This record gives sequence, C-alpha cells and structure tokens, in this order.
Amino acid sequence: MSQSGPLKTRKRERKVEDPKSRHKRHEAMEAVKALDSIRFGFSENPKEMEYFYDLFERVYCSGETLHTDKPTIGTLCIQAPYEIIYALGGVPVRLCNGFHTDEQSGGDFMPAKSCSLVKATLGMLNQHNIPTVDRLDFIVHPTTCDQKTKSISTIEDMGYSVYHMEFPRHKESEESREYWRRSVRSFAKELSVKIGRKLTRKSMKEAIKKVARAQLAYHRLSELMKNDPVPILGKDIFLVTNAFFFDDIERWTNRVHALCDELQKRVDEGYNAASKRSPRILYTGSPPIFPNLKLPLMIEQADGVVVADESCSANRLFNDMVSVDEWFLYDMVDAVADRYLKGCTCPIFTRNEDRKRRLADLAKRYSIDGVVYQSFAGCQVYEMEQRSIQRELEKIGIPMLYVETDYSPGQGGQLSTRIEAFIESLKVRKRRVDHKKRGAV
Amino acid sequence: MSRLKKFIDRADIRRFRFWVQLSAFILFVYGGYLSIDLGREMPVFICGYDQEAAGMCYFMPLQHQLARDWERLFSAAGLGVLSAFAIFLLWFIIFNKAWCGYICPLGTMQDWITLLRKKIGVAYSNYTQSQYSSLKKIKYIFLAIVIIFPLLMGAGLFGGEWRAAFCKMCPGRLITPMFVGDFSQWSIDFSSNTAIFLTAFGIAFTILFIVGSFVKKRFFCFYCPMSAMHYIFSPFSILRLKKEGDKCTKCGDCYRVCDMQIFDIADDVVSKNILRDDCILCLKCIAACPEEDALHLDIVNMALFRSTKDGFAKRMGVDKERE
Amino acid sequence: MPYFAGIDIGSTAIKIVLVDGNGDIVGQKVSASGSMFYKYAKESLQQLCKDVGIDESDISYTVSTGYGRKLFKEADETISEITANAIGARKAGERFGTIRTIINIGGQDSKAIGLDEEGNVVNFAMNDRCAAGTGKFLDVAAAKLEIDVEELGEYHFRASGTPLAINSTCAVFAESEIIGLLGNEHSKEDIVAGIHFSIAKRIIRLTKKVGLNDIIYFDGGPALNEGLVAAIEDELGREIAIPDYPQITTALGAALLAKESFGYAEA
Amino acid sequence: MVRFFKRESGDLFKNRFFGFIFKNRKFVFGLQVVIALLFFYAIYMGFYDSSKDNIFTTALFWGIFWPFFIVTTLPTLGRVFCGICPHGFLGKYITKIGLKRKMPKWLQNRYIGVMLLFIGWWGVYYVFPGVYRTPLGTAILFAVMTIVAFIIYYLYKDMAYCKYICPIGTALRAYAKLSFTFFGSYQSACADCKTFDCAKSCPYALSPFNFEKKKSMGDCTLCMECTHSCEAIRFRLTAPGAAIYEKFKIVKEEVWVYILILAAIPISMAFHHGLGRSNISEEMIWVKTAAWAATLFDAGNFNLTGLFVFLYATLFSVAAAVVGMAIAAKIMKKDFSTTFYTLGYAFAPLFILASFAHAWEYFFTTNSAKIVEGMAWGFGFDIDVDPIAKRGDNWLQVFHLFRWIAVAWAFYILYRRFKHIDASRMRKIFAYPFASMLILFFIGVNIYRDYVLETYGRKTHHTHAPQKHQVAAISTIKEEDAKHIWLSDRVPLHEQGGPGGMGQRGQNTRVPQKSIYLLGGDFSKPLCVNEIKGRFFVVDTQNRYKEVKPVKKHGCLSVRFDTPAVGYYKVYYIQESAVGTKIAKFEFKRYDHNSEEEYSKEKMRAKTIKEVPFDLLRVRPDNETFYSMPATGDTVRFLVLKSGVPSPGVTVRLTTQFGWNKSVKSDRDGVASFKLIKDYMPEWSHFNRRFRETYWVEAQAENGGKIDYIVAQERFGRSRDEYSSSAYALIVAIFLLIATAGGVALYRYRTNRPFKEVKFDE
Repeated sequence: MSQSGPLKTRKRERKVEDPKSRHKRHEAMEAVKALDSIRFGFSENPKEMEYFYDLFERVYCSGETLHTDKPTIGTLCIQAPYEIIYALGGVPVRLCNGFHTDEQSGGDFMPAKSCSLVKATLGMLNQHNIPTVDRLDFIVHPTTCDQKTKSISTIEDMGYSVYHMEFPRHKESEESREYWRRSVRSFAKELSVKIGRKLTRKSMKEAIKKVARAQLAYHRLSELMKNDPVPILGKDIFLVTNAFFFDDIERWTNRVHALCDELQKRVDEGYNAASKRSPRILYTGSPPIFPNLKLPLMIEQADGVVVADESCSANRLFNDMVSVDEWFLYDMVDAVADRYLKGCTCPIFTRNEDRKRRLADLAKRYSIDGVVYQSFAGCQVYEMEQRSIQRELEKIGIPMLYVETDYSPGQGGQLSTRIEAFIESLKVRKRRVDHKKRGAV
Repeated sequence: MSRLKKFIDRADIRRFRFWVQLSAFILFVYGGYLSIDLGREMPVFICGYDQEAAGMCYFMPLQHQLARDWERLFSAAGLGVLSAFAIFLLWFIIFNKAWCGYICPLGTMQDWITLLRKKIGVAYSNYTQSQYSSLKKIKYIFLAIVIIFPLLMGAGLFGGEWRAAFCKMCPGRLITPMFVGDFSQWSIDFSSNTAIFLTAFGIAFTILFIVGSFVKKRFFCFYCPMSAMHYIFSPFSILRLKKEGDKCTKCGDCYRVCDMQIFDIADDVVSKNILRDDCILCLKCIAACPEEDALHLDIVNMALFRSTKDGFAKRMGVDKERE
Repeated sequence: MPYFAGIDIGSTAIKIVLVDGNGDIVGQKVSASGSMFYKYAKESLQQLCKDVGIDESDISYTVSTGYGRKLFKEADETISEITANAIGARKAGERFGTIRTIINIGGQDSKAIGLDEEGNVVNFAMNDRCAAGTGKFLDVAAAKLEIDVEELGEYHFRASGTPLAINSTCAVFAESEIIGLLGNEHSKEDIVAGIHFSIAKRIIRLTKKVGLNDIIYFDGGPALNEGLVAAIEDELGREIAIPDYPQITTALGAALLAKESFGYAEA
Repeated sequence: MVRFFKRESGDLFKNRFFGFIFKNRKFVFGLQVVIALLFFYAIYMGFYDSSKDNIFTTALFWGIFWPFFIVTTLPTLGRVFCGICPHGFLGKYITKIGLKRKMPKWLQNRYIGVMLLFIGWWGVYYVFPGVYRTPLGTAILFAVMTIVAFIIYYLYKDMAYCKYICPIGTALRAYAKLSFTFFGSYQSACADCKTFDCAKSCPYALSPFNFEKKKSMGDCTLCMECTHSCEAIRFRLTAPGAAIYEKFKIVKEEVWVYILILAAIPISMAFHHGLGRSNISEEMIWVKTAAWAATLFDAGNFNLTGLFVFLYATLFSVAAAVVGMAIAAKIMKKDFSTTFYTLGYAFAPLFILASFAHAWEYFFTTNSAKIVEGMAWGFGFDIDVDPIAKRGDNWLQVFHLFRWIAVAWAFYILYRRFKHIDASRMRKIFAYPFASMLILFFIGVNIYRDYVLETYGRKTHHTHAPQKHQVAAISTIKEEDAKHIWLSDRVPLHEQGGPGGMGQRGQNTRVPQKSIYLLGGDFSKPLCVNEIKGRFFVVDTQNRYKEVKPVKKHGCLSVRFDTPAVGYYKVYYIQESAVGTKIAKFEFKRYDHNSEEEYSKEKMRAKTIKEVPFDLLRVRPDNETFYSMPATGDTVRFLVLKSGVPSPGVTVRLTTQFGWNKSVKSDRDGVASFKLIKDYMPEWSHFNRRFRETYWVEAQAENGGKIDYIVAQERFGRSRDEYSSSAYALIVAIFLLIATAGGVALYRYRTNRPFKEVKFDE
C-alpha cells in the first residue's frame, strides 16, 4: 500500500498504526492478560513452572522465535506424525491457535458460526506471523474435521506449501488402518524429499524414542494428578502441554521431569494446590489452547480442580506410546501410523465408543467428581457427541456440564454462573458422599 | 513381594523367552542322550521320529490309538486312550498355550528363522485380515485329519497308509530328526499312491514351513492342529491371558507385535479372556502394552505378569528419565 | 437479634431480602439495577434497613448473588444464583410440597433447575446467550407494541382464537417479526399471546432437559405476568406453582444461605 | 378358545376312530411312550449285541420306522410320524427345562438337515455299504442323532432341531404336501378369535390359525398340542396333494429335497442295483471312473463304485432339473429362481411314490418275515416265518404301476404349478417339456434300466462288499512224500496277507494265541502235512519247553498255544528216525505296543533247548529292537549248534520265497552269514511296503553216524531304500524351495504396487 499523501486533513495529528503491528500488539496484550491470570491469579505456583511462564512470555509477548536452525513443519492436527518429522530432522509446530484477535481476523474466511480454533488458525496464518517460529517450511494437513479440511484451500491460497494426508473417518475397519498407514508412508516419503534427507532406521528409532520419552514425562505428570490432594492445578498442566506444541522436545521433556520431581515432593508433604473440598473435574471437548485457557481457569477460580482431561491439547496428544516389534522402517512407520488412528478419540470418527470408554476409565482412575465438556460454538462433531457422552456418563453416575464457548472474552458472566453452579452442586454432592462415608464408619 | 512383582513386570520378556526356548529345544530334542523321557503325551510338536527326543508329540500315539479296531477301541482297552489323553491334558493345563510360545521345538525353529531374517534385514510379511480369517480355519481341518482318518481306518474304511496321515504330512517329522543327524525322513515313499502323496505333501509342507516362516512370523502355527486342540481345552487351563477392556486405548501395539496377527487382542474391549485359538501365549503383547494393567497373565486369578508403563519404558529403552 | 441479608444483583433489578435468625423474612426490596450495580445495591440496602428499622451493622452476614455478585464488595460470600434460587425456592415453595423442578425467567436469561429430594441442585439448564425467552424479550416486545409490561397479562387473556406463532430465536429478529405481524393487521392481543406461547415453549424445552417433576415452581420477574403463567400451564397441561413474591426467591435463598453460613462460621 | 364346534364331514376328528387315534391325549401319550421305549431299546440292543445275530435293531429302524412310519404315511396321512417321533416327544420336555436360547443364525439353515440326510445318510450308504445295515452302525447313528437332538433341544427354544437339524425334518415337511390330509382350523371360528390359544400352546411357536390362510402347515409336526387347547382345530381330508397345487410361501430347501432325494434314492438305485447288476455293468461310466480312481489311492473299504454312482446320479439329476428349468425360464422370460422354485414342487411324487411301492413290495417279499423275526428276537423269542409273497409273484407287478402313477402325477402337478406363473399360454406350452426335464430323465432311467436288464441280462452273483478270501480246501501231503517239511504261521493261500496275519488282532482282552502249521512239499508250492510221526515242542520266552499235541485246522495239522509274554517263542517239530533227526523250527516274536517291556539283548538272545540235537539260531544284531526285523540288504547270521555246541564247517542253505538260494559253510564260531538280496520286484504300482518275504534256512550235518537235518522258516521285510527315495525328495524339495521362495518374492514385489489390491468380482 503506497501512501502518497494524507487522505484527510485532521486537526489532531494521529499516526495510523500499521495493521500488522496493531494485530501483533493486540495479540501480545491478550497473551499477557492470560498469562497474568494464570501466573498471578493463583498463589504458590510450583517453582519449576517459572520456565514455562517464561517461555510463553518470551514467545508470545517478547516476540522471540524458536527453531531458527531447523526445518519447521506446521501441523494442523495431532494426527500429523511427530516421529517422522523428528526423524527427518524437522521440528513440528502445532498451528492450532487460541487468540481472539486472530479469531476475529480469521472470521473473514469462514461462516459466522464456525469453530473458533480454525478461525484463529486461519487468522494467524493470514497475518504470516506465527508467534513461535519465524518461518514455516511446510504445513501438514491431515484431513480430520470438515472445517479444517475446507479451510486448507484458503491456507494454500495464502501462499503456504501444504501437504494433505488423507485420514479415514471410520477407524474400526481394517481398510481404514491400511489406508492411513499408506497416507503416513507416503507422507514420510514426501517429507524426506522436501527436506532432502533420507529416513533411516536409526533416525526413526531415535525419533520414536524421543517422542516416547516426552510421552512418558507427560504420563508421569498426569499420574501425579491422581493424588488427592492434588499437587498442581490443571491450568498449569494445560500450559505445560501447550508448550509442547512448539518447544524443543528434549528440553521440554527435561523440564517436565524437573516439574514432576518438585510435585513429587509436594505430594510427599501432603501439599494441596486446591482447597479441601474442591471437586475433581475431568475436562473434555474442544482443546483449550493458550491464551484461551479461560475454561480451566474459570473452573479453578470457582474452586474446582481439573485433574484430568480428554482433549487433543493434552491427554490425546500424548497417549499411545509406540511399540515396535522389528526395527525396520516399514514396521516403525506403520507402528507410528497406528498410534494416530486407532487410539485417537477425536469426535470426527463415526462411532466413537472409544471416547466413552476413555472418559469412563479416566473418571474411574482419577476419582472424578464431574465432567466439564466444552465445545467451541460451530464445532459440530463435539456438539453432536455431547449427547451420547452425557448418556454414557449418566450411566456411571457422573454429572456432566456441557458448555458452548468461543474465544470472545465477553461471555464471562453467564459462563461463570454455570461453572460455579455446577461446582457448587458437585461440592454438595461430595459433601454428602463424605458425610455418608463418615456415617457409615 | 512387591519388589519381585515389579521386577517381573519389568522383565525383558524377549530375552527370557529366547533362553527358555533354547533350553526347551535342547531338552526336548537331545534329552534322549541324557535318558530323559517325559512320556508320549507331549502337547508340542516333538516328533517321535527323533530317536533322541525327550518326549513324544501326542499326535503320534493318539493317531495310532484311534486307528485301532472299533471293537477294541470301544472296549475296556479304550481306557488306555483316555488315560493317555488325561496325561496330555494334565501337561497342557499347566502351561496352556505357552507350550507353543515357549517350548514347542517347531515354534522355536520358526523363531530362529525369524531371527535369521532379522539379521539379514528382510522385512516380514503379514496376511490381510480377510486372508487371515479364512486361512486360520485350516488348522481345524488338520485336526479333523488327525482324528477322523485314524477313526475311519479303525472302522476299516481306509488303508493302513492313513494310520498316521497327519504325521506323514507334518513338517516336524522332517525337521526335528535332522537335529540328531537323521535325514532319513527326507524321502518320498513310492510304495503306494497314498504314500507318495502323503510323503510328498510332507516335503512340500516342510519347504513351505521354511520359506513361510522366513517371511511370516510363526507361519506354521496358523495351521497347527495342536494349536486347535489346545484351544479346545484352554478354558480348563490355569494360565490365562486377560485383558481389561476399559484400560485399553486400542493403540494396536499388541496387535502389531503379535506373531499370530490376532486382531482381537487390540480390538476386543469386551472380553476379559482374550486368549484366541491362534494365540501362542508368547506374552509379547503384554510386553508391548503401554497401558498400566491393561493386559496381564493370570495364574489361578493371580496376576503373574502385567503390562506396566514402567516395564514398557524399560523394554523400549526409554526409561532413563533424563538424557 | 442478628439479621442476614441476601442481595441478588440481576441485570434488570436488584433484589434484597433480610431474614432474621429464624429464617423469616423481615424485609424485602426490589429496585432497578441500572448501570451502577454497586452504588444502587448499596443504596437499596441502606434504604431497606431504614424501612425495616434496623441498623446496617445488625446485619451479621451478607451473601450476594446474581450477575453482579462479585461487584458487591461488602458481601461475606458470593454464590451462584442457581444455588441460591434452589435454596430460596425450597423455602418459598414449602406450601406447595417438595419442589424438584424450578423454572426461573430472569432479565437476561432463563433457567431450569432440577433438585433432588434434599433440595440440592442435581442439574440445570440455561438458555443460550440470546435473549429470546427472557424478561428482556418481553420488555422489548411490550415497548414495540406500545403497552406496559404489566399490561401483558391482560392482553393475553383478551386474545382471540389460536395464538400467532413467533418463531425467531432472537429478541432482535422477534422484534421485526412483531412488526411484520402488526403490518398484517393482527391484533396486539394475539401478538402478545403469541409471544407468551413462544416463550412458554422455549422454557418447557429447557425444562425437559432437567426433567419435569410433579411440582413445577416458577419464579423470577416474568412470573408476575399472568398471561405468561397461563401460557406455560397450557403448554404443560397442568398447574404450576407461583410463589407470592416470585422476584425475590433468589435473594431469599442468598439470605438463607447467609444465615446458614453464619451458623457454620460461629460454630 | 373355542370349546365346542360342529365339525364338518371331512374332518378326521369327527370320526370317532381317528379322533381317538389322533386326539386322545392318553392314547397318543401311550403310543409315544411305547415308540420311545422301542427306540431306545433298539439302540441299546445295537450296542449290547452288535453281532449278526441281532436282527432286532435293524428290523425296527429299517423294517418298521422307515418303510411304514415315514414312507407310507407321508403320501397318505402326512407328517404324522413327527407326532410320535421319540426325539420330538422327549424334546418337548427337554426344551421346557432348557436354556431357551435363540438359535444362532448360521444354524438356522434347513440345508443342514437336508445335507445330513443326503450326504450323511445316503452318501454314506453308497460309499460305505452296509454301515447302516449292521446293528452297531444303526445304533451309533441313532445314538449320535439322539444326543445331538437332545443337546440342541436343551440349548435352543422352539424345537429348532426339528426345523433345521433333523435330517428328515425338511424332507417330511416337503413330502407331506402330497398327503390327502390338511391340518388347519375352522376359519369361521378363527376370524374373531382373540386368545390365540393354539399359537400359545404350540411348542414350535407356529400359528395354527394361520395354516388355512397360508395354504401351508409350515413346520407343523402334527404333535396335536393345539387340538387340546382349542376345538376349532381340524384335521381334514382333502384331495390327494391338494396342498401342493396351491400358491403358498415357497421354501427353497423343499425343492432341493425333492431333487436330491430323487437323485440319492431312485436314480442311484437304478444305477447301482439296476444297471449295476446287469451284465454290462463294467461299461457304466461310474464303474470306469471308480476303477480309475482306485489306481490313484488306497481306498480301503471305501466303495468307490458306490461313491461315483452317487456323484453321477446327483450330477445328472441336478443338471437335468437346473438346465431344464433354466431353459423354461428363458422361454417364459421369467427369472430362473422364481421358475425353478415354483415348478420344482412337481418333482415331489417321483421319489415318494416309487419308494412307497418299493417299501410295500419289499414288505411282502422279505420284510414281513424280517419284522416278525426281529421283533421276536428282540424280546427273547426265536421264530422263523416265511414272507407273505415270493419274489417274482405276478401280483407284485401291481407295485410297478406306482412308478408310472408318480410320473403322471408329477406331470399333473407341474401343470397345476404352471398356473402360478404369469406368462402367455404359448410360452408355457413350449416351456412345459423343458420344465419337466427331470421327470423325463426319471422315465428315461427307468426305461433304460429295464431295457438293459432285458437285453443283456442280470448278473447271477452280487455282493456289496469286496469279496473276502475264501478258504478253499487245501490239498494235503503225507510226511514221507514231502521233499521238505517246515513250520509256518500261515496256511497256504494266506501267504499274501497283510500285517494282520499274525492272528492276534481283535483279541486284546484275552491272552493272545498263535497257531503254527506244519507244511510240506516244495517251498514254492506248500501243502499241508496231515500225517506225522514226530512231536511238537513249544518253547516260551523263558526258554521253558513243553510238548503239545497237534490239532487239525483248515485241514492242516497245527499247534495252538497261548503267548502271554513279550519276547520270542519257538516251535519245534522233531521227528527222529533211524536215518537221523528231522527238525522243523519256527521262531516268532510277540510284542504289543501297550507293553512296557524293554528290549534287552540278553533276554532276547537266541537260545536252544537240549531236546534239540541240532539247531539253527538266528543271531540278532545289536541294533535290532522289538520294532524291527531284518530287511533287504541286511546280513542275517545263523549259529549252527550240534547238541548245544557251535559247529563249524556245516553247510547251511538259504532259500527265499522267490527261489533264490545260497549255501555257505559255517565259520570257526559256527556262524553262517547271508546277505539278504532284493528279489521282490513286483510291478511298481503293486509294490507293498509291508511285504514280508519268507525264507528258509536248512542245514544238514552228520551227527554220530546219523544225518540230522533242520529247517527254519523266517521272514524279512523291505529295506527303506527299496521303496523310498531321498534323491527324489531332494529334487522335489529344492524345486519347491525355489518355487515357493520365488513365489513369495514375486508376491511381495507385486504387492508393493500401491492401491492395486482391491479386486472386483465381475
């Protein structure tokens, strides 16, 4: 845009801000606000969390970028196989975005009632400004949900180089498994051509182990959440898992282990991060992605504590470690492929019995008091699945709160009323159960 | 106790199995040199044609016994058949199908061929699910051969060549004696058409066995009538393979490592008893399962070996917490 | 004698209830909330105290609820209006029997609450962010029809024949729909009845999510509108329970909770 | 529920007699109990006495049940047998206490029953003739069916066994359509019935009130339960086969029953017993095929001719039906399946009437006597009666008429069934001959059989089973006339017997016995010695000897003795005379596989007894065990003993069965060694791996002025090299190795091409 001269004469001198930098500023403001409420809204955060707070501050507020020396591969869904990207020396950067600012600018490309996450991602890509990395070499797009699948053409139009991985929507059949394995194999081939490196048994094995270590670290962290009282609040866990989207995987793993060590100490001391009767909440549904962590925050502000989750920004991201029988490339790539299909509980699948089973199992193992189910307004699959999940949870006697949200901050009042009422009712329930137990003794 | 349990759960089942198999192989194939005789009711393919075997595959005596005249078979002499069968069952119920995965010399042979293939660096093949589900029925046909032909012979409906028809076709007859230097079974019997057919089939089957197990893990076990027989009696066994369906994430790790390609192990989240007819109870699935307690081996309802995250990490070599 | 205050700061009105140590209402006040929740709430409380004739310091414990609950800084405790409503409804509706289902229509939301035998909230449902089916909707419609909100009931019963259907889910669209109906020379009475029935349908759909039990308790400002009550009863096919002062149930609940919490605190 | 109804004249229940037979609860129950008792008693007897003496079991099942209860009732009263069937009778009670599960889908298949009948019964009947004719075979068959039936009754509800598994269930259902009765209800009463007691009381979960409307009784077994619940049920007379002319819901299995049973019984019988007994039976295609198949494998007692008769009959019949109907369908422009199954009902009378006639003819000629005798035997009497008629009586020709009645009826049914197909009259007329192709084939087979029997004549002798070796009279020889005399365990002409020749089979429970015969003459032409001067000694495994007296058996002198222990037994025949002692010796080993006896060299060492002045002992080599015997290529060594002392320099001569002989002198230790040569060289295809070749060893020596002579008979087996080839095996193995490895490699190469593995079945 050339500005040959002032368009209007005004009394007051006012410099019009460059839209891009304005956008950036808004983003940073949003990030700061969110980070502050995570960091300072609660007392006694674990010391090891400082690393993660700092990381987010650096990346989202100070504009620092990571991975300048390696090829960066943007992933649109967790189905993009991390192991293969690492094996080829690339770095996967998850592009799912939580900024309201981006959501608004992304709204230009999509219908009004559509998924905030996709809108925000589109908005971010449209700005050609990914906060975490300075450039994107390549975007991998597994054809998971409709909105992502359709928006990918818009992304291509923005000038990104995109690789489409066909992803089956029905995972029970043997054909789908084979189909997906093929997708992954040809992706590995394609990526190795793009990056210009050969996929070797050694690098693949290393990559699998690297990811497995990260998975293990996460599992250790989530195991700690089984403790009652809990050593850490759920909002921090979400922040940690969000960092996995872009942080260096080994550094991340080490930091999580350090955090776990500290938390272990807290557990030994009997420290309680929540209050005495805080209901233990299982979070499920659309993923909370920084800075849109408002729902976990709200739950915890209302004195609940998110001890477990079933979403693609945490639990689903780390589930299903890969086991390989014979360390051949074929075997390894197939093994990696299976991890992303069969174990996945994404609602895009036809009949998602696995998700119900997973939720029931999590509820049992984490002694859950209630489930909060978030669906982004416009995410049809989550909205539709809500009913069957509700029925399933009713069977095992666990109440569920279903909320439909988007990224807009103005929703607070009504949403928090619901959350609070839900948590209050859980508390009453819990108190009654405790009472009965004590009475029985 | 809990430490012992933890130790077992972290065990490197692969190595353990290798050594057990090796010792069992030596014991069974060469046991005769040490005058070890475990009887003629072994529930594994240790062929009676091996002069130095420490026991005998039950199928050979079974076929001979069933081939008796019906008058004799259904008389008091039939009790001998039943008592032999009882001994077979007693052996079997102790280890269940672990006989296949840990003891069977023919199974061990296949695992060694697999090792060789791995060393050479050739990738393995698998059946597709549809091939698999149709091929696995063959073993019941073989079991029918083992039982029906001798019975019909006893009724006088077949000639004497059919007495031990399956033994004539079995690769064990050709392979096991080779280890004590006896190659005489590698021959075609031209004395009658039936004999030609059976011995030629035996050779063909053996070749198929060798080539097949080179490209497909545990190739022969799909067709093994002993496996079919085991399956019929496995409900009585004290050793059980169990699965906790709610803990399973269906990630398919177990299915992928399974030599026998048993689909249910990953996909069936309803049955508790997950031992299928093809299973060889090699426990690779438990070793490969990353979920805590999702799969476990029970002995009289006591968990002997469980899948744990910890054990998984150790076996995958990622247990060192910090790099 | 200790007194306890329950303050419900809603979107359209501030409701204050004072109870004594026995849990009996000693005073109540409803005033418009306007734009300065805190200021008006404070003033209303002072006014109420003056009316009842007690000193503000006699109030031992205050619980605030409603959208503006966080803004009332003097409150000893805040509570969500759903819980408060449940407690209040149990007390106010004692004479009807054991209440298991509550319908509440407020200024900017409508809720249905399911209770268990002991009066605890089992589950609840709220309308979406849109104002259709709320008090606001009635306000807008009444303004458009140029009648008073209090008159709506009268108009309802004067309607002839089948009520008109108002389908729009959104208050804004409903407004234009009303204009359209007026343009077609439909009478105001029919339109009012149509509005009532559309709200009734909406609220019953919501209530079905929590389960329809024997006694359905209806409170909130619009419960004063007899036309709407009739419409809901017609749609349900049975009578519903309306308390004497439907507006203050939530505030009453807050006050009762204040009394209880004070008891805990003392103990 | 209707309590009273005025019955119409055609209703069998109106008739006092039939009403009593069919409807009286006590009578029916009594009849059922009697039949069930008879049934189980016959099975029990079949096991108890499985010898030929037992004529009761077969008489009951094949003399009464089959011809009367099934074949006779079907085209007349209908499916009444089911009403008294022991399985159904007891099944009703078993189902009541059973698990009442729903039968799994794969079992709900009428073809199971049809195939059991077609293959399991008739197929076996031809392939293993006589199996079901023996008491034991019959008893096993019915015992197994009973157990299966009871298990299925116990597991599944609604008597599902009768519908799907019972071998005759579907067949009865199908043929009962020809009967002149119909079980239904008075529609006037059923129209306003609200209680449906008939359906409630039905153990088969059927709806009797619907039978009339549906024109079909479905799976009704005429158990008469519903008649007790409602008076509106009737059992009416109709025109014969009226049910089959109507339009009802077609059950495909029924049509297949007609075709398959037609193939399995009348047509196969015409092939096997009609054409097969003609003088030109060797020319028949099935006989030729069977002869060719017999060269391929060892079929044992498998009757290959029967098998191929069955296969060809099935093939021809099915082909005639299917091809004819297909052409008819094309002509009428209808789809095949509709045409086939609508018109297929016309084949119904062909079998059942032919069988009906045969059953009665057989009854008059043979069966009547068999039944009386069998029943009497079963209850402990022994009577002998003559059949009512003799074979060849003129009046029996009446029964041959039935075949033609059947054909005519089939044509008529076909005509009636054509009405249910909607096509132009012209097309139907053209289609008619093609649709009746199976009927024409049936006529053709009958005419051809009569023609062949007329023209070429009937074979005089016929048996189902292959002929057993007849023991003909054996020529004998006097001792003094014989060039050699020796001992053998086989009488002449039995020389070619298989491994069963040891005379020990079938006697497991008793002490095994052994017979040894004294033979004489030329080695190649043995004859029985019937006059002797010497004495027989038997030496047991402990080397104890005793003298035994010979007896005559099969015209031969023989000694018979117990062989209780494991080890070597010896028999000596010693004849002392002035010239010297003549000795014949036979040594044999007894071993059974159940024995725990260890082979110890010392115990099994050859020993002599002092009564024998001159002896030949086979020195057993170190590697010999209980399982092994000398074979071609082995060296056999004989120790020559004179009065118990090894004797060098004695000439020993070995003669084999095929005449080869060799003489050697015993060496310093008194041992004579022979290498057994291969002189058994039959045609390749007749080689018997288990052939035991006999040889004789003779020795003669001067002993104290007299000449002693000994002959011993021994046998040797075939060495592995004679019949098996490792070289071929190696070639085959290498070839297969390359082929399979190549195949696998190729397959893997092929599957590497992506997206090609989906194949469409065009």
